[in-house]
Amino acid sequence: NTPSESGSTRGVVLVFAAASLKEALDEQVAQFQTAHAQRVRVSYAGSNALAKQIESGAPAAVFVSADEDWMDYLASKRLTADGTRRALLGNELVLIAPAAAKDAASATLSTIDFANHERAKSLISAALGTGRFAMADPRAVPAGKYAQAALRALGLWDSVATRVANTDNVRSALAFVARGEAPLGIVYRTDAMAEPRVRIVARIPTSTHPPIIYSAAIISENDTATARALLTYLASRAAEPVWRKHGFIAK
Amino acid sequence: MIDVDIEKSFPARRGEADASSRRIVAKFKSDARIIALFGKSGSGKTTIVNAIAGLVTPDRGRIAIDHEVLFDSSGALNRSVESRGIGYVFQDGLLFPHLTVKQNLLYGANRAFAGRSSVPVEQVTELLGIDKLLSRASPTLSGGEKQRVAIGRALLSNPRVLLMDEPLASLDAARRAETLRLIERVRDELGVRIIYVSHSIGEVTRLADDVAILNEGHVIACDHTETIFNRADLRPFTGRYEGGALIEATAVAHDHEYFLTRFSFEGGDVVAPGLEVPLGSRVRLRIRARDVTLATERPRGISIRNILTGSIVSMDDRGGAIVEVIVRIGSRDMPSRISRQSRDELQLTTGQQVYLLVKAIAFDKRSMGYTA
Amino acid sequence: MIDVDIEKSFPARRGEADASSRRIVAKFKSDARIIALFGKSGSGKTTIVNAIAGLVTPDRGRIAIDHEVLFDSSGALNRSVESRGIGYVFQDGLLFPHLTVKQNLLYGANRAFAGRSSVPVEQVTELLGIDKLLSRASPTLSGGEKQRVAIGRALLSNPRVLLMDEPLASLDAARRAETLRLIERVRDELGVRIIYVSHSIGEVTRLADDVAILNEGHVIACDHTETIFNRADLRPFTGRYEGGALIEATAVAHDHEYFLTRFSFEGGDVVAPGLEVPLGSRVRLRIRARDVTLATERPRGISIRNILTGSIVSMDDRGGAIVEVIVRIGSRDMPSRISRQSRDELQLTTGQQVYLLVKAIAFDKRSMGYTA
Amino acid sequence: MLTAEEIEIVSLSLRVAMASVILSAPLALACAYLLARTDFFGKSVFDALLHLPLVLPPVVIGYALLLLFGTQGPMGRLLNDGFGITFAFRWTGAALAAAVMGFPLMVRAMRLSLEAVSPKLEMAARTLGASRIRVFLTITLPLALPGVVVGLLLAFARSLGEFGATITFVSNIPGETQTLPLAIYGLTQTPGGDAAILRLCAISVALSLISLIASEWIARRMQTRAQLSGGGALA
Amino acid sequence: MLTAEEIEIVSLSLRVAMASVILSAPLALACAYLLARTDFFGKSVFDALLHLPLVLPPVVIGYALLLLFGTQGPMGRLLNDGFGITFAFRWTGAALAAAVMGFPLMVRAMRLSLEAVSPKLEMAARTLGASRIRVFLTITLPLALPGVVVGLLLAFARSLGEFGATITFVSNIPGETQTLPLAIYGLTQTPGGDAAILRLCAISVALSLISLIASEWIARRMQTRAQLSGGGALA
Ligand SMILES: Nc1ncnc2c1ncn2[C@@H]1O[C@H](COP(=O)(O)OP(=O)(O)OP(=O)(O)O)[C@@H](O)[C@H]1O
Ligand SMILES: Nc1ncnc2c1ncn2[C@@H]1O[C@H](COP(=O)(O)OP(=O)(O)OP(=O)(O)O)[C@@H](O)[C@H]1O
Ligand SMILES: [Mg+2]
Ligand SMILES: [Mg+2]
Repeated sequence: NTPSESGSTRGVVLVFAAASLKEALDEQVAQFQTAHAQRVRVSYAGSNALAKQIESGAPAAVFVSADEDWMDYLASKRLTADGTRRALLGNELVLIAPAAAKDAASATLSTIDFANHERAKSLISAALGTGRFAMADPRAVPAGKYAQAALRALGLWDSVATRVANTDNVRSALAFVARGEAPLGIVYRTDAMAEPRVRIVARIPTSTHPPIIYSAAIISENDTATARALLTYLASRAAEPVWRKHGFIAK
Repeated sequence: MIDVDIEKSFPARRGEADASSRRIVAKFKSDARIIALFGKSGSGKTTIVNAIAGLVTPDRGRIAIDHEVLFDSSGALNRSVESRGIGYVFQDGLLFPHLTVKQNLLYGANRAFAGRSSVPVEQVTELLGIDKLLSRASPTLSGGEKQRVAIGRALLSNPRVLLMDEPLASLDAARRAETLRLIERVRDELGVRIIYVSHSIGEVTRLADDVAILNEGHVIACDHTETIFNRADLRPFTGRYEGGALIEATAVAHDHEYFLTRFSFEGGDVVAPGLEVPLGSRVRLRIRARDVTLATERPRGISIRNILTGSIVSMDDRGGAIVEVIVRIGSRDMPSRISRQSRDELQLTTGQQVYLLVKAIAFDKRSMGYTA
Repeated sequence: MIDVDIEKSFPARRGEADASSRRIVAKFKSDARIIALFGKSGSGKTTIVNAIAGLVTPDRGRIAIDHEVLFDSSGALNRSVESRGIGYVFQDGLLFPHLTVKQNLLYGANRAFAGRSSVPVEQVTELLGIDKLLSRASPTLSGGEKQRVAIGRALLSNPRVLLMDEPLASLDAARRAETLRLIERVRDELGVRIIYVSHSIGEVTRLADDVAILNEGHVIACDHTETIFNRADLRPFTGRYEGGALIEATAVAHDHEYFLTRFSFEGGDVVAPGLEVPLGSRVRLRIRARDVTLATERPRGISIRNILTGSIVSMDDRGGAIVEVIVRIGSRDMPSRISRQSRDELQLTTGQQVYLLVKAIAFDKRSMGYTA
Repeated sequence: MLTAEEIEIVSLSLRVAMASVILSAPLALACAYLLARTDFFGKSVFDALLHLPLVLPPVVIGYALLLLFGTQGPMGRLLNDGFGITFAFRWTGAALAAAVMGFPLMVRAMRLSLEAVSPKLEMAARTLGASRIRVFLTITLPLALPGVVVGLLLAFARSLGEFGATITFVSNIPGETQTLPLAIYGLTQTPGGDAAILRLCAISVALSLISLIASEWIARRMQTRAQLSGGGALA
Repeated sequence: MLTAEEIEIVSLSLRVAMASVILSAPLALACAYLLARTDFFGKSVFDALLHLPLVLPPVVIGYALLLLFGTQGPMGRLLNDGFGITFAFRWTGAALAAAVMGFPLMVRAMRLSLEAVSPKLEMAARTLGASRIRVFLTITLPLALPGVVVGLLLAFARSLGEFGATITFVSNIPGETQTLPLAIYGLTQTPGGDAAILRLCAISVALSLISLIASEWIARRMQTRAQLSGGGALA
């Protein structure tokens, strides 16, 4: 039993996808399954783990990475099928605060304007106080990398660097803010929209960080017609409303 | 005063034959300083001692010592083990394996009861011959060494009542004799009440003032040691071969030349190896039936010291080699065990006058218990 | 043939006083069927027995049984415990706590050695009085019950050699007698060699053909039981109060009317309670010095059956109440223990002719061991 | 009561946990015995290696498993080619991960109990002619049983909770490797998944309660039969 | 040999692990004693609750800790206002997380050993006048010491490896809450971080080896003094 056989003989398409896509992708897959009478299974985990697993022969047919680095990694090992890689989705970063916070600092925070760099800095330090700035780990998690790049570009990194609480995924950062443990945080817009206990303070200008791209490709070992059909469907117009509903930007 | 009236059942468990259930019923009362529990293996001795110590909770009943109630099922009273003031020499030693001999010995030594003095540690260890073992880890001791440490540990804990469950079982004769002396000293000098479990008639008659006889879980008799061992109906329990009379006698003279002591009792006088007791002391002498010789004429030129006269009360002829002849001396009945052939040759008959001969050294010091 | 020549040291460990180090040196050889190890507590008996079983590895030396070497430090030979064919009744029982009595008894029962038959299980359990306990969990047994199960377990394992470490220590007299009979049957019917550790002279003289005397870790003597117990220089180790003569005699007549048996030895004849042995059997009789009475004229009208004549060889007068008088009967020396006062009154002197009186019933059946 | 999906997850989790316990029990017992009763060169290092799954982050263990037992890994290839056993991305792999993570716990509990069995009793059994192996099976093991049961229980519970090594080694494939913790993880990544998380947590708790009560029951049954701590004439 | 950063990580990890063990030991011992020697209503449920940290995914435990002991959580507020103790984003929180995760292991090992101590010996001590508490301290505890040491060791090792609950509860703050596993985690996410991962893993292994040897040493010292399994006249 080689993995490629097990991937196809059971007639199930296996998708490896970044964990942050779970809700939206589950919905897309459900629609695809009813339309094509094909069975699809999705394994959600960190993009890095998934990439390493594909490298060691995982029977995945489609890989959706939360960033381009791990897709590059697989491409460099010649594991992706030529010409199937595409930028599937985009996302945005937002600055969030607990919805429940009623103090003055957090109230004036809404008036933040990143163009006014000094004021933004003082507003943020006022809102932060002695608290922590929640975000995904910039060394480890894509969302963290983007957030760090943006804060650097905005000249705010130095003032928050010592106050950062790094999390292993965006959801944990979101949870810190939602619970009011951290007065500020940066997460994806998609996450912030789904959590009523946080309030989006400001959108982070997209120009301040590399484009946030969910990259998808077929894995050449398990390249089947159904897999290609699924990837095509995910990138199709028909899939767009669902992506948008969950806050993603379809590319 | 020890007052025990308890019941305890060990019902057969699942998977056990019914025959294995056992009920212990013990009702006895005694104000002896040393009371012995005597009975066959499995008759319930350890269970009773455990109940007194508080290690086994009787199903119902009452235990009191010196009018202090330790357990009473009707009053729902059950004093905690540690507050009972009881020292216990366990049948199986139960030394603390992680402590040295010394630490074992001193474990209970700081328990103090008001106005109670204790034996010095050095004396106990020396008398028990464990003074060289003090720094040893207790699991490396030999069987007898363990038993001696267990005795020392209980003695040093300053108990008001001492429970001893076959404390001398694995000791050699010499050590046994020394330990018996130690136990007597504890009784006399510290006034500790002792409940003593033993299979050895010698130990029991020497030490115990009262004896409770157990049989198949029941206390069937409890009385003065003398009475118990002179009761014919208890012979099956006190041991066929060990029969004899126990007499309480008064020391009337010491012979310092020959190291003999003369004792007087209602049936006459006897001499025995010298016992260092004040004149007038009451001493318990055991005369074993097998040590008694009968004669129809007063013998001469013989090394036997004690010649008493009496009349034959009865002869218990069970048809074997041996006949037990009971001779009344004064108002006391003394059994003598002779061969049936002798009886026939001497033509002994009930009511006949006979001489009853007992060697002086038949009373060995080790089995003489003095009681005051 | 048992041939032991070993050394084992237990050096004092860190934290222990040097006094606690102990060296066991054992060299003895015997082809007795029952050999007893006799010595004070802590003298090294259990260590030797453990070495024979293979549970303790001697520092150097050699152990062989019937010319089969079990251990040899020079040849670096050390047979495994289970292949030695040795049954062991441990001093501390060591029943398997998770098994019932029956499971304990049968644990070794399927060990079979070529051409060896075993005692039936039912007989063993009945004789030991544990037939009603078979389904019981072993930790709920009383002390004596545990010991009996341990004996049964070892007997049923079909051993070629049986090691018994104080097997009767916590049994009552009646049970002890029955168990002794069982041990004799095992010896005779199954031809099992037995190494027997005991503090009781009675048990040892009854059972053992040879005795090894231990003192402070050293085997100081090993010889026929009779020789050992008649050797005056060993008296300090064989016990002052238990002194006596051991004579081997031949059964020459049974008196079926009076249930007596007449035995003959070089010094004369004695009668004793009937022993069911074929005429001509050799029997070991023990005559305790305390049971021997001396007389200067032949007594009459007395219940004593055995009157021997001899001449006084020596009198050991240590100045106390008691004098030990050694009387030569034929070529045998028999000790008699009388009071010093008697000696003086009878004016006994060395060389004098005396009568030596012993009651027939002084030989009790329980202590008579027959050897063929 | 449970949705079809939940039933699938629970049954998979149980299968994984059972398999992991059964897979590792004999080896764990052997290791425990070696450590408890023998002395050999490098024992400390061996012991330390056994504890690695406890000390290292689960992700690292998962990653190491991937490198060793993945289809490209040396062991993985050997087992696949030689015996047709595949761990990669199969529930068997989840079981392997769980077994590895629970191994130190199992060994320790068993060892603790084995060490508490008196060598004297083993010696007594050998004087009755029992071979070492019979002594182990009839004396040592039954007496160490409480610890053995605890070892199995701990490993089972640990299996039910195992997350990091599993997701790193065999990914999170519904119906194949998605055990309870992995399913819970998926839900934590979903906004508003709290109710579903609580349901799954409740299921985990119920499973652990059941396995715990079962193990206590087994241990108690054994113990009444065995009278281990032996109240004896005292109790 | 070690970089300044590594030293910081190691010393923090040790501090967290020590604190977690010291924090939980008395409570664990109390729980173990309760479970081993007493019977009370709801004992099974209590026991099951103790096992939760083993059965539930670490993330869930971390989240639960956040809910309870965060600055906004009821316990967190109580402790902060009442005693000035803060767990959130502090190394103390990492220690709390590690303590909770190691707790079932500690309790189980201790309980196993306590159950193996013969009640007869405790009884013997009480006949010598020792109160229950003295019996516990001088008889039960010393005799159960091997298991107590094993319990501490397991919890210590588990602390060194704890990842999921820690990062969820107190996040990953270098110098404050970034223990070894958290540092390793960061590296696993970076392509090409393998060399650094191996270094940190090697450090973890070294720490576990040391703690293991230390615990064996302690246990052996205690045991030679204690002669627990008692070779006695046999050995
Ligand atoms: N492991 C050990 N370490 C130190 N000394 C020991 C060890 N084992 C035995 N001994 C000592 O060796 C001596 C002989 O012990 P052994 O058990 O053979 O005596 P024993 O003759 O059987 O005594 P008992 O009749 O009391 O059982 C004792 O003094 C004992 O304390
Ligand atoms: N827990 C128990 N369950 C069942 N039976 C028991 C239990 N404990 C004791 N027994 C039984 O009760 C009886 C009395 O036991 P106990 O220990 O009191 O005897 P003992 O007189 O001390 O005997 P020994 O002289 O042999 O020590 C024995 O038959 C024993 O088997
Ligand atoms: Mg008893
Ligand atoms: Mg011994």
